[in-house]
Parts: sequence; structure tokens; C-alpha cells
Amino acid sequence: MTEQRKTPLLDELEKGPWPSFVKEIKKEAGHNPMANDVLGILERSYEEHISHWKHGGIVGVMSYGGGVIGRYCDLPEEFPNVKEFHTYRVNQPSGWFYNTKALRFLCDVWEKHGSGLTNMHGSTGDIVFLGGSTESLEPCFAELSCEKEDMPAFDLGGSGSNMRTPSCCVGPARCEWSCYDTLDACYNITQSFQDELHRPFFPYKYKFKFAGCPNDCVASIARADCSVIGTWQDDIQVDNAKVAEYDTNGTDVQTEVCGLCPTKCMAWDGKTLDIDNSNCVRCMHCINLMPKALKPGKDRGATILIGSKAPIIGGALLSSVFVPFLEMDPESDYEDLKELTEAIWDLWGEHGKNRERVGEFIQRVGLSNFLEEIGLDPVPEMVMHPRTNPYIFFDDEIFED
Amino acid sequence: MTEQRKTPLLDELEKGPWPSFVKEIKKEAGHNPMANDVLGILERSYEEHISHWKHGGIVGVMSYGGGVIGRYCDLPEEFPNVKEFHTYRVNQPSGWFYNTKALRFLCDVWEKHGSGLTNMHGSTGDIVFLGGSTESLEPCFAELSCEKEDMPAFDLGGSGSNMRTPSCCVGPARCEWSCYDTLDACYNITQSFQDELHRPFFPYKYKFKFAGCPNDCVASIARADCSVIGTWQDDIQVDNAKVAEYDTNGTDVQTEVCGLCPTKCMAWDGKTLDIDNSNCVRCMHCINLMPKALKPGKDRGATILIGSKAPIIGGALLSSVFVPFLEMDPESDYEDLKELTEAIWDLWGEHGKNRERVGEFIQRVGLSNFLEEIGLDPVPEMVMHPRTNPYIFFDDEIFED
Amino acid sequence: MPEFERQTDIGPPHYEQFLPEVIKKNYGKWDYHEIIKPGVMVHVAESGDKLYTVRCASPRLLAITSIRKFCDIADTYCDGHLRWTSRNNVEFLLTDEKNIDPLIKEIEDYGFPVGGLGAKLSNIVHTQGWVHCHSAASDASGVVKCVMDELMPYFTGEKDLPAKMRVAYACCLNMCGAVHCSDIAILGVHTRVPVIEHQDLPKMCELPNLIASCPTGAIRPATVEGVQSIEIIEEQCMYCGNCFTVCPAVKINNSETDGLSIWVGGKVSNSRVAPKFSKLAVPYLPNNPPRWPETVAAVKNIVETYAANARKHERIGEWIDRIGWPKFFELIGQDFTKYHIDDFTHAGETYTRTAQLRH
Amino acid sequence: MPEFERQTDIGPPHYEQFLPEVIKKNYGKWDYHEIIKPGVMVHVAESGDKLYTVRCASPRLLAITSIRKFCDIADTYCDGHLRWTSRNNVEFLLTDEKNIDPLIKEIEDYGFPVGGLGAKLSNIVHTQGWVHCHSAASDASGVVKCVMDELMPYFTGEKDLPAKMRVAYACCLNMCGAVHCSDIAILGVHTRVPVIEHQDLPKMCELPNLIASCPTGAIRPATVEGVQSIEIIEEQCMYCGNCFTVCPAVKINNSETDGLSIWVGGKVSNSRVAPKFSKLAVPYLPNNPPRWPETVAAVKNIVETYAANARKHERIGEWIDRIGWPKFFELIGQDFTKYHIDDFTHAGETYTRTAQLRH
Ligand code: SRM
Ligand code: SRM
Ligand code: SRM
Ligand code: SRM
Ligand code: SF4
Ligand code: SF4
Ligand code: SF4
Ligand code: SF4
Ligand code: SF4
Ligand code: SF4
Ligand code: SF4
Ligand code: SF4
Repeated sequence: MTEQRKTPLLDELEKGPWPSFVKEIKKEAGHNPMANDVLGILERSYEEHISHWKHGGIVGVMSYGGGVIGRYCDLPEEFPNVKEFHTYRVNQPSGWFYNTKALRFLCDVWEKHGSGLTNMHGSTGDIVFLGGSTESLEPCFAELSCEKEDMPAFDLGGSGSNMRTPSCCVGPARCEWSCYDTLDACYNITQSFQDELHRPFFPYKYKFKFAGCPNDCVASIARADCSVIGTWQDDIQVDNAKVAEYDTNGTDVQTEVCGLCPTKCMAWDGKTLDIDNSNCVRCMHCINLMPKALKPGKDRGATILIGSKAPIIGGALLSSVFVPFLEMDPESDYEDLKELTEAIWDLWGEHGKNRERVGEFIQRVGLSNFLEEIGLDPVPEMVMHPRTNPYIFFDDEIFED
Repeated sequence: MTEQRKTPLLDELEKGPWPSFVKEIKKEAGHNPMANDVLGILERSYEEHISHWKHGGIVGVMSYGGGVIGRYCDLPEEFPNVKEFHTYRVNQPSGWFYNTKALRFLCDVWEKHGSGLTNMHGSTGDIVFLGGSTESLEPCFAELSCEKEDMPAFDLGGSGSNMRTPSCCVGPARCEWSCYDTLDACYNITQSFQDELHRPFFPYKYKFKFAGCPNDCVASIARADCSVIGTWQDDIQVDNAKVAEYDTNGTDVQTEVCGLCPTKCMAWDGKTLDIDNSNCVRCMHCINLMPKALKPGKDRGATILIGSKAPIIGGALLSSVFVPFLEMDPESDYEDLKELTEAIWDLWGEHGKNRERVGEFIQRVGLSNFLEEIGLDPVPEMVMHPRTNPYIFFDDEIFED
Repeated sequence: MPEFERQTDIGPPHYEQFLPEVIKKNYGKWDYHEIIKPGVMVHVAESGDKLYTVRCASPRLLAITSIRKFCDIADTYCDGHLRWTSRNNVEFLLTDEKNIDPLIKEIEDYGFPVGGLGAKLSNIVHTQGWVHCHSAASDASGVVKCVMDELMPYFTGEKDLPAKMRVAYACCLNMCGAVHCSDIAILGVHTRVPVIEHQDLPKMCELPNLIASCPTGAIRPATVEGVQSIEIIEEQCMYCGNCFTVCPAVKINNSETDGLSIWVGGKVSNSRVAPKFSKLAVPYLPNNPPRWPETVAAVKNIVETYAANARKHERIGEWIDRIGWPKFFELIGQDFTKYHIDDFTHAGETYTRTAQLRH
Repeated sequence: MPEFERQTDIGPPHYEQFLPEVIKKNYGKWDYHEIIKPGVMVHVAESGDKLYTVRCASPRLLAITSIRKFCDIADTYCDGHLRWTSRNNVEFLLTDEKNIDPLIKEIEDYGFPVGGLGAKLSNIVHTQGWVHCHSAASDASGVVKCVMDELMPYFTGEKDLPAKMRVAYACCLNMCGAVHCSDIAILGVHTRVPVIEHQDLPKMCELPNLIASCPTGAIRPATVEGVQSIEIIEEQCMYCGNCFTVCPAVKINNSETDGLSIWVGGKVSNSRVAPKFSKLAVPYLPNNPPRWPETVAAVKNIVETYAANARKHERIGEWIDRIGWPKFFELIGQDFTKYHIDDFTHAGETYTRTAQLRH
């Protein structure tokens, strides 16, 4: 074992109360040469204010087109153990639930084949194994994925121009507001589209995120090509006695609850919370403030929104309403969602440009045209307001009556 | 005199309670052949659902490049008296104030030289003389513009790629809210830029509109390249006794006044109207509802906004904030406004594309670049919010301290 | 020497000579105003002086005969003073309260109703139409007349409105009426690709200007019928007619297919909410002179629905923002179609990018 | 036969096997929750069953040593059950209330503070930085560590906030942290035109892809140093680095001039107001490892200003919308510069198109 790298700059980051990633690296650096070299090369970056990693090129496990991000350092002589330093994206379980047995298994595998360093989790949701050699890829993958008694097998997640690893909020497992089974939906979609997850043949990446209610605890509306956000159609469930309790125990119901309702559709007279549900936009605010007293309605499902992404190329997008309300009954096997998804993939797959996300594609071809091809009728919920410019592509149908 | 044209379709438009433009045309058609033929050709349009007018070509009065819109009909044989049917744009007086003497003079001139039909007024604000022959242009203009005793002379307004006829709201002449002298400013600017009004040498049209307060009774923010909208810097003047009167006489001050304030910066306790003036956005709503009780502050001036226009080509624009507050003292001869205007004209004149309005130009070159060239500092009032995309053109100055 | 010696660059006459004495005296010193009855208001000066205004409608297209009649009336009751408003109404300016009723009688007898003040429908700002313009997809004055015949009670004050209502009309996409920020806008639309007269084109038009005129880049140079002309990529043309504006040989007018569209919810004032553009409500109605019944019915329906449902002081756009567009379309009974969804440059900015929805 | 037989396309393990008994029993039947102290909440099921959650921070970059330690703790107190959150915190799931305090002691002794629940600052979502990525304009973990060292009291609950606060960090404009909708976003920025290695370029990159990668169209093909390469129009380059993403021969990283920018006012939830993008607050701060004092101070200043001024339940973007951007810049003492004004595709949509202004 070589000596631990000297890292005066990084050592500054062991100070302070917040957990230190430098300490984490050092926890492995004493016995893992890769961890030791990553410490060294990172110190160099701190000295020089620049990254020492190079583009990856194509590395991966056999028959998969994604799941591994290739990485090489530009100082292989000095840091030979991180000459190759690829990351694995290991598909996390729905809701990031684990038992210690499975976690220990993951640790053991990664101790054997890699740096012993992880990200729990990557931004997309995967378990990230941070830094392994090209050689280790196959054996590590085999050990993760093989069938074994009494121990779950793991598979890789997505990278490249394919479906990316779906993720979901904690949902019905622990949250009283979940309007559909996010964990089941996430699992079902992931399993149904294994080919699309592992073998890139889309114009660009396609991400799913499942949130159980409009609080959107997985930030799906900001970073998923398909954002599935739970909601309800009927009336908010109200327990007026409990509202009164909140009112006496420090929540000013009129000001804090009713006063911040976006549509001002509620009023509190000290006894009854009067909600004009036809004007409630399902924002969750009142429910958030009084979880004991209010609950989403019983007729539940999800709003499907499409197209969010980071800025490159045309500017960042939030997802936009595609289906205002879709039932999400697990019994249905999410057939509607799958059909819509396949229709989108077909269309975008055929007409999308290289590296054009579906949100950009829709803007380029126009939402109306997109809907027509998918076979959905336009509804006013899809837009904040109708068009303001008079540049209308009229069809002959306007002359019929 | 030929017989009055038969117009069975147009006759339908003599019916009904609203004043009829057909009746108006007929008022002249009995004795004016041009009016008679315009009636006939219009009836033809009503039969065929199509315009019978053709592009104008360049007609006008000597030494002017604008002020007349050339017009020819495409059925000169059938309607020889409207073979040429040009309109004059006669520059209206500020605020559209007249005395009967001046109006009768205009009527007399137009009876002599044209169709006897007018628009009072054109959308830009001019007195529109509707329909005269090419031959009549010079004599008509001479009669309008010549110096005469005891009778004002009139001049033509703008058309083509020049400054267009400025217009203004009734302002201090009759309105208690006018924050600067709209009539004077409009007159002053019109007189100062006579050359720019009459001789097109801009990339496209440039319109001024002057509104005395944010009610914007000349719709300046929607249809002026330069919208000058009165406002104030200090506190709203409040007479609480009068507020109380409104409150007892049918205005629910809390709900109707305070409740509709855009920033909710006011509260009424039955005695005092408490305004947080630092959060008042000068929307006028409260003042509009209680003119006896409230008035704009005393430190008055105008917000200068730039760039509104109709949809062609890039889509309609509203004007955007250029100078949040400018003093508009008549004593100053509006020097600041003129300097800014000339700076804009220089820049846009040099770099604007053919038929590119200044609002489109600013969007093309970027507001920051535009400001830099004009020599104005950027202020946060100019934008609804700072940029959301990270595509920043950094200069070297960021490295200085 | 000619009879009249032309002068140039003299500008408009100075307004001051046209102001009534009471205005000159109280210029900039008005204290408050009050609407005293439909179409009549009084402005009271700090000095205590009063100025009465009687506002009457006008078709904007005025014969000199009518203008002379207005002069007669103004001479009788107003010491010879009157003005026009920014929406083409006539305002008679009086100091003697007793003259109000006789003036109203006389002007109404002459056919010009009094009204349009306060929370009412005012005159329809409009454009040339078939009376004078080459681009017009429909007539302007005719449609305006038919709509106002039907809506007049909202002008005279017989019927109430929650707030001011500004209707505007433009006969083509040039939108000379600046209709794009109106409570209700009626807009003439062409709906077919222009027909090119290739033989005339090279003589009449400059190709670079013509090509640059197209907002969607649908025009490209082409040699047709042996001349240097253009071709229009049909799928890219949305019939705006701007090519026709710059080149008479590209014919946009079509007697069969031109029509009207209706837009709602715009405003200009900064009162309460910021100015807004009007949005598409009814994509297409046929051109049906002389009375355009479909258009009249559609506008009336919107006005009545608004009048019945909005809260006091709410302009139509504020009302729709409160209830939401889905509800608006439901209330007016209009299908939401693909035409309602923007597909121009900033289209994506209009998509609903939140899960905040009514269900 | 190999020791381990690889399987493909099996997907992730089913989550159900990882759920504690209390969850299996009450799945989808939770009644309400309550925060019982900083970092600890209880969910009560319709059945009356209770599930306690203790949330602790994590640097996200975790050694297996630490994960094993978490396992030990979970075995001791949680029947072996734990989860991670969408912001990389660790959540221990307990049914026995008595275990809460011992668990907290043990995990805090191990160096992982408990907190982040409710109206608090949670963990900073972040990206790879110099630890693993080629594009990084700065390090990720290091900046996050320094900022959180300073802001920790807002995580643990020692200091109060008006509402939830989500800070995010991304090391380049690819924004893998999806920082674009965060209360506060720290973003690594390149600020110089990339340097092209012309000799390598044709071997490494496909020209059409490279040209298409530039958002502003600054790249055009050119023959340089005798090879088919590209040139970058300097005035059109805003240093986004997307050309580098698709082509390693276009070097964007610069040790002198790379730096950090700060963005504010975004959010993701639909609660009260719709989701919002973050907006530029501080255009550029120098890259100053190991402790980035300028960046830490700037973020802290914004958090403190917000904490001192916003109303209860107001996220930072809601607060700024209420007081206005001019006031925000004044309060944080930041100059408003030309960099703050948008100049990309939809820039015009951000201009103030109303006279509604504070003076
Ligand atoms: C590992 C991870 C960051 C992390 O530290 O967590 C990551 C790392 C990279 N991302 Fe990412 N992205 C990661 C989540 C994201 C997210 C967030 C999300 O998925 O929720 C986004 C924003 C949302 C989105 O998809 O738009 C994101 C937007 C990008 C983009 C910009 C895409 C766009 O359309 O704007 C790129 C550029 C590209 O694809 O060429 C990119 C490219 C990259 C590459 C592959 C760099 C490159 O130039 O090709 C990075 C590899 C870094 C490395 O060395 O490991 N990464 N990337 C995240 C994946 C871990 C996981 O699987 O769980
Ligand atoms: C007469 C008038 C309409 C009316 O009935 O009142 C008018 C009539 C014409 N306008 Fe206009 N515009 C008139 C006010 C407007 C306004 C309103 C305003 O000024 O407040 C606008 C919208 C505001 C704006 O400037 O954007 C307006 C926007 C246009 C446009 C589109 C310009 C744009 O940038 O989008 C054109 C097209 C053009 O310039 O080529 C246009 C072009 C025309 C032409 C010259 C037709 C053409 O294709 O060249 C029209 C001549 C009609 C005729 O035969 O008389 N007209 N035009 C108005 C001028 C009267 C006056 O001087 O008082
Ligand atoms: C005479 C005129 C100015 C002129 O120089 O000609 C005028 C005069 C007055 N306006 Fe106006 N406005 C006039 C066009 C406008 C316009 C422009 C337009 O319609 O094209 C607007 C913007 C309309 C819009 O937002 O789309 C306008 C928005 C207002 C407002 C704001 C209304 C609102 O709440 O949005 C007020 C305040 C009010 O009515 O409470 C106002 C108030 C007034 C007052 C009360 C001001 C005063 O104290 O004297 C004047 C008479 C009231 C009335 O009409 O109810 N005036 N006013 C214009 C009459 C047009 C007409 O014949 O109907
Ligand atoms: C555990 C977690 C879901 C998961 O599957 O991992 C979660 C769990 C809960 N969220 Fe969340 N949220 C979680 C990420 C999010 C996110 C996503 C993010 O931060 O990236 C959001 C959107 C943030 C945004 O808008 O930018 C989010 C917006 C909310 C809101 C809305 C807050 C608001 O008013 O804007 C609530 C309601 C509330 O707090 O009153 C909420 C409420 C809750 C409740 C109370 C739901 C419940 O009844 O159990 C949960 C615990 C409360 C807490 O953290 O204060 N959760 N929550 C995530 C914890 C992240 C963390 O470690 O801090
Ligand atoms: S998104 Fe809704 S359902 Fe999911 S964890 Fe958050 S609050 Fe609960
Ligand atoms: S969920 Fe939101 S919109 Fe609906 S009543 Fe509650 S606060 Fe109002
Ligand atoms: S814009 Fe203001 S000052 Fe001018 S007339 Fe209208 S209300 Fe009066
Ligand atoms: S002018 Fe408008 S913003 Fe100002 S206090 Fe009155 S209502 Fe409020
Ligand atoms: S709107 Fe069009 S058709 Fe009507 S006057 Fe203006 S340019 Fe002519
Ligand atoms: S009508 Fe408009 S869209 Fe069609 S070719 Fe002409 S300019 Fe282009
Ligand atoms: S944000 Fe940029 S530098 Fe950071 S991990 Fe993502 S791609 Fe790499
Ligand atoms: S850094 Fe961005 S803007 Fe500059 S050339 Fe590369 S892709 Fe274009």
C-alpha cells in the first residue's frame, strides 16, 4: 500500500461542522489505491483550479449501451490508479428504500471492484459507484446482477441517448398525500422499458420522474421529460374540527391558509372552512399547512407533463401539461401512460434531431402538431392562455359548418 | 350631377340605432361625385367580399415624403371619380381640441378639394381627409397651410418611414390626474421634429404617444415606439375625510379599493387609509375609484417606455421601460427626452434593418447593448426579472474588483 | 402669385387657441370629476369652476355635413368648443349646466347617441376596411356598425358592465387599430396562401424586401414562367399578408375565404393589473356582409357572458384570469382547438408549466 | 462457468422487500404527520400505527465505510431499514420512539448532523465537480461543504427560516443538479472562448454535431493549420461549453477565469405559486479554493437577508416577487449590471412592459 497523498488544501475541507467529503475519501484512501489517487488528483485541481478528467469515450458492459460513464485522467503517470476511473450507474430501488443486507452487499461488491467511493445518489437517482477500471466492469456487473439466494440482484441504470433511470418520491410508503402509487409506477415503468433503458436508440435522453402530489418532492417538473404528478378531481377532504384546532394552536387559518391560496377560493369563519373546489388548483398549500385537517380528494390520479430539461441548447424548460388528469390504477398496469409514452417515442424517435430533447422537439414542431400526431385533443389546460399572435395556420375545416 | 348609386346591401347599414357610416357617405354622395363613387365601389365590395383598392405608389405634396396615402381603385372605368382616392393625414391639434371656426375651415377646404368625407380621427391621431385626386393635392395643401389672418394654418402629419404624428391625452386641459403637460409635450415634440415628421429617413415608422398618467388614455404602451406615461415619485395625496365619504356612499373601500390594489399596499380601518407608498406601483386604481379623496403625489414626471407595435413581423410588442422616471418640466423644453430620442434615432438609423421597428431592433441587438450605446445605465426596473438562462456574455471587467 | 401660399414644416396649430376659457383658467388645476349621468361628467377645478362634458358616439367616418352640424351645436351650447376623444367620440364642453339637456336632445335627434363614460362600452376603434384599404380582409365600418347596433345599451348605460370595455376592430394583421390589447378585438383574417402574379412581380417588387417580409421565412426566390420571381412554401405560410403589403403582385385577398376572428382579454391601462395582449377566442367566422350575423352574435355572447359573471371593476381579462381559460371557453360555448395554441416564436412560453390545474 | 452469472435487463430489485413492516402494513394508509423536533417527524397511520423518521445530512459522496456505519446504526435502532431522500439525506425509519435519541446521538457523534425537515434549509443538491467531471468550472463538493459549514444552523434548526429553502450547485451549464429551479443556485461558469486544438479536432469530433451544438451559432467550419476544423466567432460565444461536451478538442476549462455565479428565487413545488426558474443575482465570483470565501459570503448574505425580511411561508422567490427586484438588489447590496438583462431567445419577454413601477 502506497502512502496517503499529502493534501494540504483539501485538508482545509475537513474542518467545519458539515460532513466532509474529504474525510469520506480518506476513509478509503488508506487502503484503496484508487481512492488515494483520486485524493491526489483532486488536490492538484485545487492547486490549479482546473479539472484533470478527460472525455470518456465508449466504455460499458457487454450488450448495454449505457449505465457506465467512462472517465480517464490526464495525468496517468502521476496518478496511475485513476488512469481509468469510470462510474457505474446502478439502478436504485423505488423510493431509495434499502435494508442493511442489500446495502452491505453493495458495499462489498464495490470494495472488491472499485474505489469504495459512492454517490448516494446521483442527481438522476442512481446509486453511483464512483471510479472503477475498465477491466473491472464485467466482473463487477456480473456480481451485482447474478441471481443469488436471499439477496436481490442489481442492474445498471441509464446513460446516453436512452430512457434514463426513473425515480419517484417516497409516496404511499410514508406520505399521506400520495395520489397514486409512485413506487409501483416507477418500478413498473422501469421494468417495462428495460430495453429502452439499456440500449440507446433515442435522439437524446428521456427521463421519468414520479411525484405523488403537486408538492413534487422529486422535482419532476424541472428535470424529467415525463413528469407524473399526482392530483385529484373531487373535493378536498375537510375535518372542520381539526381546522379549528390548528386555528387555536398557532396557525392563523384565515391569513396563513386562506390568504395564501393562489385562487383565494377558501374562507374560514372560525367554524367552517368553505372551499370553492371548482376554483381550487390543487396547489397543496392548505393541505400542507394542516395535514391533520385536510386531505386531497378521493378521486385520484396524476397530471402528465412533458419536456423539462436543463439549459442546453435552447434554454431550460419546465414540463408542460400533456394530460391534465390520468387515472393511475396499478391494476391497469399503467397502460395509458405506456401507450402515450410509446407514441411519443415513435414520433420523436423518427423526427427528433440528434441531441434534441422532447421538450425542444415539441416547441420546434408546435404543440398542436405534436398532439395531432400523438392523437390527443387539445384542451385549454395545456396553455396558460390562448395565442396572442394572429399567425394561424388555418386548415380547410374552418369553412365547414 | 350623376344619380346616387343604388346600394341595396349598404342600405341595410342605415338601419339600427348606432350612427351609420353609410348615412354619412350619403350625406355627401348627393352632391359630391367622389362620395357617390365610393358608395358604389363599396357596394361592390359588399357584393363580392373583396376590396377594390390597389396599392398606392408614391404620391404626395412637394418636398414632403409622407402625409398622403396614395390609393387607386381597380375599377376605374366603372367608378371614374375614385380612380384616384388618396387620403391626407392632417396633423391634429394636441388633445383633439377645436373651435368651430377651425373646424368649419377644414370642412370648407375639404368640400372644395375632396370627397367631403373624413375620419375624425385616424388611429394614429390625424385628421384624415378621405379621398382626393392627385391633382388636388397641391392646391388643397396650400390652402390648408397658408398663412391667413385669424385662422390657424394646418400641416400634414406623418406616413412612411418617418416620425409619425404624435398624439396625447386630454391631460391638464381637463384631467385632474395629469402628471405632466401632455398637450405641451406633444406640441413641442411635434414642432421640434418637423423634418423627421415630413421626410422619411428612418428604417421604419416611429410613433410618440403622451399619456398624463398610468391610465394611459391614448393607449401609448400598446402602439407607440416611444410611450411617455405620467407618474409620480412621492406619496399619494390622501384626504381621509373624503375616503370615509366614499365608504359611506357605496364604495366598499376595503374590498374594492384596497382589495384590488396590485401590491396590497393599502389598508382602511374606517378612518385612515394607510398606504405603504414604497410598495405602491402607481397603478392608479385607488385614485380612479376615489377621485375626490386621492391624488397622485406632487413630485411628478413620466416613465419613458420604448418599442410597442403591431404584430408584423416578429409579433406584437408592448413598450418596455427605458427611463423609470424623467422630469417633464415644460421649462426644460423636454431636452432630456429629445436627447434620448436623437440618440435612439442615430443608433437605430444606422443599424436598424429596413422595416425593423425600434422595439424589434432592441430585441435583436439586446437591451444591454442598446443601453450601452445610448449611454444609459441598466436598472432593475427595466426587467420583470433578471435573466434565467446562463448564457452570459462576460467582459473582462468581471475580473477587476 | 398663387391664391394660397403654401407653408411647410409649420406643424399643427397650437392647441391653446382652441381651449375654452374655463380650461385656460383652470389648466392643470382640476380637483376632481364625477359622472353625473350617462355620457355626462363634470370636472371641478380647485377654483370651484365647473366644466361639463357631454360625450356622443360617432361612426368615425364623418361627412363634413355632420361636422358642420356639430359646429352648430357647439356654437349654440358650448361657446364654440368641442373635442374628439382618443376613441373617436365627440365631446362637447360646456360651462352652463342648463345647456346639457338641450344639447343632448339635439345631438341625439341628429342620430348620435350620448354615453360611453365610466364602466361602459365605448366606441369601437377601427380602421379602413373596404372603404379605403387594399389589404382589408373584411370591411371595418360595416362590422363595427352591426356590432354596435346590438351592443348600444352598454354604451348608453341602459345595461351595466362590471368595468370599462374597449372593443377594437382591424381589417388585417397590420392591426392599424392596435387591437392587440383590447378587451375584445375583431380581426380580419386571410386564410389562404397568396396567389402570385409572376409576370408582374419583377416589375413591381424588390425581391430582397419581399423575402425579408415573411415572418415565417416561407418565401424563396424562384424562376417561374421564365421570370425571376418567388415561390411560397405552402406549409410555412400563415396568410399574414405582409408579402402583399410590400409587393402588390402577391395577392392575398380572397372573396371566398377571408373572414374574421375574435380575441379577448387585452387591456392597456396600468390599473390594477399590467397591460395585456388580447388572446384568441374564436379563430374564424365567415365574412357575411352586410350584417355579419355570426360575428355580431359571437361578440354579443362574450359581452353578455362577461357582464353576467365578472365582479365589479374586473376587466374581461382580469375576470378570465380569475376563473381560468377552460372555464371561459365553457361559458361562451366555444370549442378549444389547435388554432388556439400558439406556434410562433415564443409559443413555449405560453404552455402550462405547472400542475396547478382545476379539475 | 464463471463465479457469478451475469443477468441483463432484470431492472432494480423490487422495493417491497426493503420496506419496514409498519410501512407494508400501512402502505397508502397514512393519516397525517408531524415534525416532533428538528430532523424528526412522525407519520401516523389510519390504523394508529406510528413511523418515526430521523433525517441526517450527508455529503452525498460517501465511503462504503460510512454506509456500513449507517447499516450498523439501522440494525441497532431501525430493524435494518433506512432510505435516502431525493436531496441525498439519509432517513432512518423507526417504530420505537425510545430509539430516537440514542440514534441521533450515535449518528451525530459519527459526524452527520440531524435536521433539514420542514421550513429549514435542506442539503445542497450537487454534481461531480473536479472529483469526476471533465466540464467542471469549479469543484462541487468543496463549494457545498464550505457553504453548508456556514449555513448549518439553518439545517439543524438553530436558526429559523420563513419557509423551506433549497440550494443547489452545478459545476457547469449542463446543470446536472437541475439547479435552474432552486431557491438559491450556485453555478460554475466558464467565461472565455474555448481554445481549439485544431490538429486533434478532425480525429476526435464530427463537424456537423459540433456546429449544431452551439446555442448561438458561433461555430462555423474552417480550414485552420491545414486541417478541416472550425472557428468560433468570438462575439457570439457566451462560453456555455456545449461544444466541449460534444468535442474534447475544444477546450473550455480555464484555470484563471472560470468562476461561479449565483441565482435566486426558483422553486419546484406547485404550492401557492407555480414553479419558477432561478434568476441571476451575482454574475461572477472568482474560483477560490479551498474555501471559496466570496461565494460563501454571497450565499450567506442572501439567506440572511431573506430570513430577516420575508413573511412566514414565503419562499425566496415569492418574497422577491412581493418586494420587487429593485428592492432585492438594494437589500443584498448587489449592483444591477448588463449581465442581469436577458439577451437570449425569449429576452424580450422579460422586459418590463408596464408602467407599474415603484419609485
Ligand atoms: C452523475 C450526474 C451528476 C451527479 O453528480 O449526480 C451527471 C453527470 C453528467 N452529466 Fe448530467 N448528470 C446527472 C444528472 C443530470 C440531471 C439531473 C436529473 O437527471 O435529474 C440533469 C438535468 C436534467 C436534464 O436531464 O435536463 C443533467 C443534465 C445534463 C446535460 C444537459 C442535458 C440537457 O438536455 O440540457 C448534459 C450534457 C449532455 O447530455 O451532453 C449532461 C451530461 C453529463 C455528463 C455525462 C458529462 C458530459 O459532458 O457528457 C456528466 C458525467 C459526469 C461524470 O464524470 O460522472 N447532464 N444531468 C447525474 C446522473 C447520476 C445518476 O444517474 O443518478
Ligand atoms: C389610416 C390608418 C387606419 C385608420 O383607419 O385609422 C392606417 C392605415 C394604414 N396602415 Fe396603419 N394605419 C393607421 C394607424 C396604425 C396604427 C395605430 C396607431 O398608430 O396608433 C398601427 C398599430 C401601431 C403600430 O404602429 O404598430 C398601424 C400599423 C400598421 C402596420 C404594421 C406596422 C408594424 O410594425 O407592425 C402597417 C404595415 C406597414 O407599415 O407596412 C400599416 C400600414 C397601413 C397602410 C398604409 C396600408 C399598407 O399596407 O401600407 C394603411 C393605409 C390605409 C388606407 O388606405 O388609408 N399600419 N397603423 C391609421 C393612420 C391614421 C392616422 O394617421 O391617424
Ligand atoms: C377622453 C379620454 C382621453 C382623451 O384624451 O381622449 C379619456 C378620459 C378619461 N379617462 Fe380614460 N379616456 C380615454 C381613453 C382611455 C383609454 C384608451 C382607449 O380606450 O383606447 C384607456 C385605456 C383602456 C384600456 O385599458 O384598455 C383609458 C383608461 C382609463 C382608466 C382605466 C380603466 C381601467 O380600470 O382599466 C380610467 C380610470 C377609470 O375609468 O376609473 C380612465 C379615466 C378617465 C377619466 C375619468 C379621467 C378624468 O379624470 O378626466 C376621463 C373620463 C372618463 C371616462 O371615459 O370614463 N381612463 N381611457 C379617452 C376617451 C375615450 C373614449 O371616447 O371612450
Ligand atoms: C423525503 C422527501 C421525499 C423523498 O422521496 O425523498 C420529502 C418528504 C416530504 N415532503 Fe417534500 N420531500 C422531499 C423533497 C422535496 C422537494 C424536492 C427537492 O427539494 O429537490 C420539494 C420541492 C422543492 C421546491 O419547491 O423547490 C419538496 C416540496 C415539499 C413541499 C412544498 C414546499 C413549499 O411550500 O413550496 C411540502 C409541503 C410542506 O413542506 O409544507 C413537502 C412536504 C413533505 C412531507 C411533509 C410530506 C409528508 O407528508 O411526508 C415530507 C417530509 C417533510 C420535509 O422534508 O419537510 N415537500 N419536497 C424529500 C426530502 C428531501 C430532503 O432531503 O430535504
Ligand atoms: S410529492 Fe407529495 S406524495 Fe410525494 S412525498 Fe412529496 S408530499 Fe408526499
Ligand atoms: S389546494 Fe391550494 S388552491 Fe386548493 S384550496 Fe388549498 S390553497 Fe387553495
Ligand atoms: S391618461 Fe391619465 S391624465 Fe391622461 S386623460 Fe387619462 S386619466 Fe387623465
Ligand atoms: S395606485 Fe395602485 S398600487 Fe398604488 S396604492 Fe393605489 S391601488 Fe395600490
Ligand atoms: S388594418 Fe390592414 S386593411 Fe385595415 S387599414 Fe390597416 S393596413 Fe389596411
Ligand atoms: S402571407 Fe405571410 S406567411 Fe404567407 S408568404 Fe406572405 S408573408 Fe409569408
Ligand atoms: S454539471 Fe457539468 S461539470 Fe458538473 S457533473 Fe454535470 S456535466 Fe459535469
Ligand atoms: S462555448 Fe458555447 S457559445 Fe461558445 S462556441 Fe462553444 S457552444 Fe458556442
